[in-house]
Amino acid sequence: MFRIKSTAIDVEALRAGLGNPAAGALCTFEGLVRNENEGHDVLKLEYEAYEPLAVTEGEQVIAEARDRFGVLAAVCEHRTGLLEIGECAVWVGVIAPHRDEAFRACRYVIDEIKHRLPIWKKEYYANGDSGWVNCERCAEHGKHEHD
Amino acid sequence: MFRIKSTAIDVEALRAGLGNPAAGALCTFEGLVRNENEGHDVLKLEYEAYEPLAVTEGEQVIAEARDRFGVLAAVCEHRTGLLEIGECAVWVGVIAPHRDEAFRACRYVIDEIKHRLPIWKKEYYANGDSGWVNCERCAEHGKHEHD
Amino acid sequence: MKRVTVKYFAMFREHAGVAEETLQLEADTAMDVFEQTRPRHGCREPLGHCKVAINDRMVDWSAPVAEGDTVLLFPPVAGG
Amino acid sequence: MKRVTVKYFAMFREHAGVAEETLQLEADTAMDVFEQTRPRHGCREPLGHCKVAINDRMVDWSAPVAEGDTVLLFPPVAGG
Repeated sequence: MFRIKSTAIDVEALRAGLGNPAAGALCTFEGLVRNENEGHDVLKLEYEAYEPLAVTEGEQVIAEARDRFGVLAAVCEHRTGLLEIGECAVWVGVIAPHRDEAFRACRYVIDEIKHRLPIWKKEYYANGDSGWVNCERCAEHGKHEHD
Repeated sequence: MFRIKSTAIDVEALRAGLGNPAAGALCTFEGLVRNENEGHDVLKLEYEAYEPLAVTEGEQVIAEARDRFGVLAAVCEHRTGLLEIGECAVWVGVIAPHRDEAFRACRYVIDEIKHRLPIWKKEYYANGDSGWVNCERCAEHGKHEHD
Repeated sequence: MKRVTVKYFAMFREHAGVAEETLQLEADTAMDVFEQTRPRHGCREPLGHCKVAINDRMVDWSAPVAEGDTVLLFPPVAGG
Repeated sequence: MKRVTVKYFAMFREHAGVAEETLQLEADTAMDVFEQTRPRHGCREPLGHCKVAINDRMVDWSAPVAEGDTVLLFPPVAGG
């Protein structure tokens, strides 16, 4: 299950939804808004998604994780809109009989989500500037495009 | 911080305790009691720990994780006593600026906890038998010692 | 010439000043649309860092563009 | 002969029927204590799968045992 949310991600509800008597391992990942990026003091973040394709591609990533690692369930929610420092921007949870598959599938989901989904992130800095964040795999070619 | 608990692990409180404005990633692992092990239907589990050394060694593992991966914080709690299917037997949470360190440190903590701490697990089966579970690294040499 | 609707996202939209526009383009492929609209989206990244969809389906840059298609130009993504 | 207190855990304790006992042993090392108490703890595993502590400190099997020491014999661990 993959979902885009414009309101706060309910981590406890997501975790509760992953109950399964065959599950011996739950691995979760939360992407949090932090107060610094590449030397800049960050005040808040804004996420923009093209929801129709983000959901299609997100569901595809979840299906791949289930197929490749044989996990019992995988869930991901991603925020849009303005987020404050400390807020949860993305949550991934995976249950499996054993921990190795749970860890690997969880890592797979967040890596693919970050690189494949049409989602963009704008940082607002303490000095009044703002800038779109480039993808990790592009980081060696271009840095922030400041407005 | 490592702790042995004889009552339910409060996952939400542990997660709330890991708030840090510099954290961009939170990786958690939960070991859950599952209803099956090596073909046996499991009804419940009993964990026994030798607490003085489990705590010393657990704190050591946490310190190693912080040193090796440079994470902001790592926390682990491990249960003792009787646990029902679905209950949390062990919880690990790691915060870091970026996800790679968070995942690797979380995995390191649970792997080391499982192999180094004086903690033992007894399974109670649907057929009335019970048996101590051997460590994973010993699994090729001996299976359950049924009473 | 083909009539193509182009949608811009994130930094592309901010540069273009519009979220979408319908253009007459001499374009056979998605890549042609991207290159011919560079002054609009202002991309300074290599093409390979960006993504493209036609009519809400992710496609390769070599995908053909037909009269009336909607081409979505995605700058480098950065979710999570 | 040395007076040594031996503590058994988990399956070792169940096999011995006691959690600890004080024994007179001809033992120089932790390994000697383990081997001489095999009939008590009943271990069928290779030594390397088990762990040992002396006076609440984890030690190697070659660690020396002194008069009055408490030796803790840990069967293969299985936390988590």
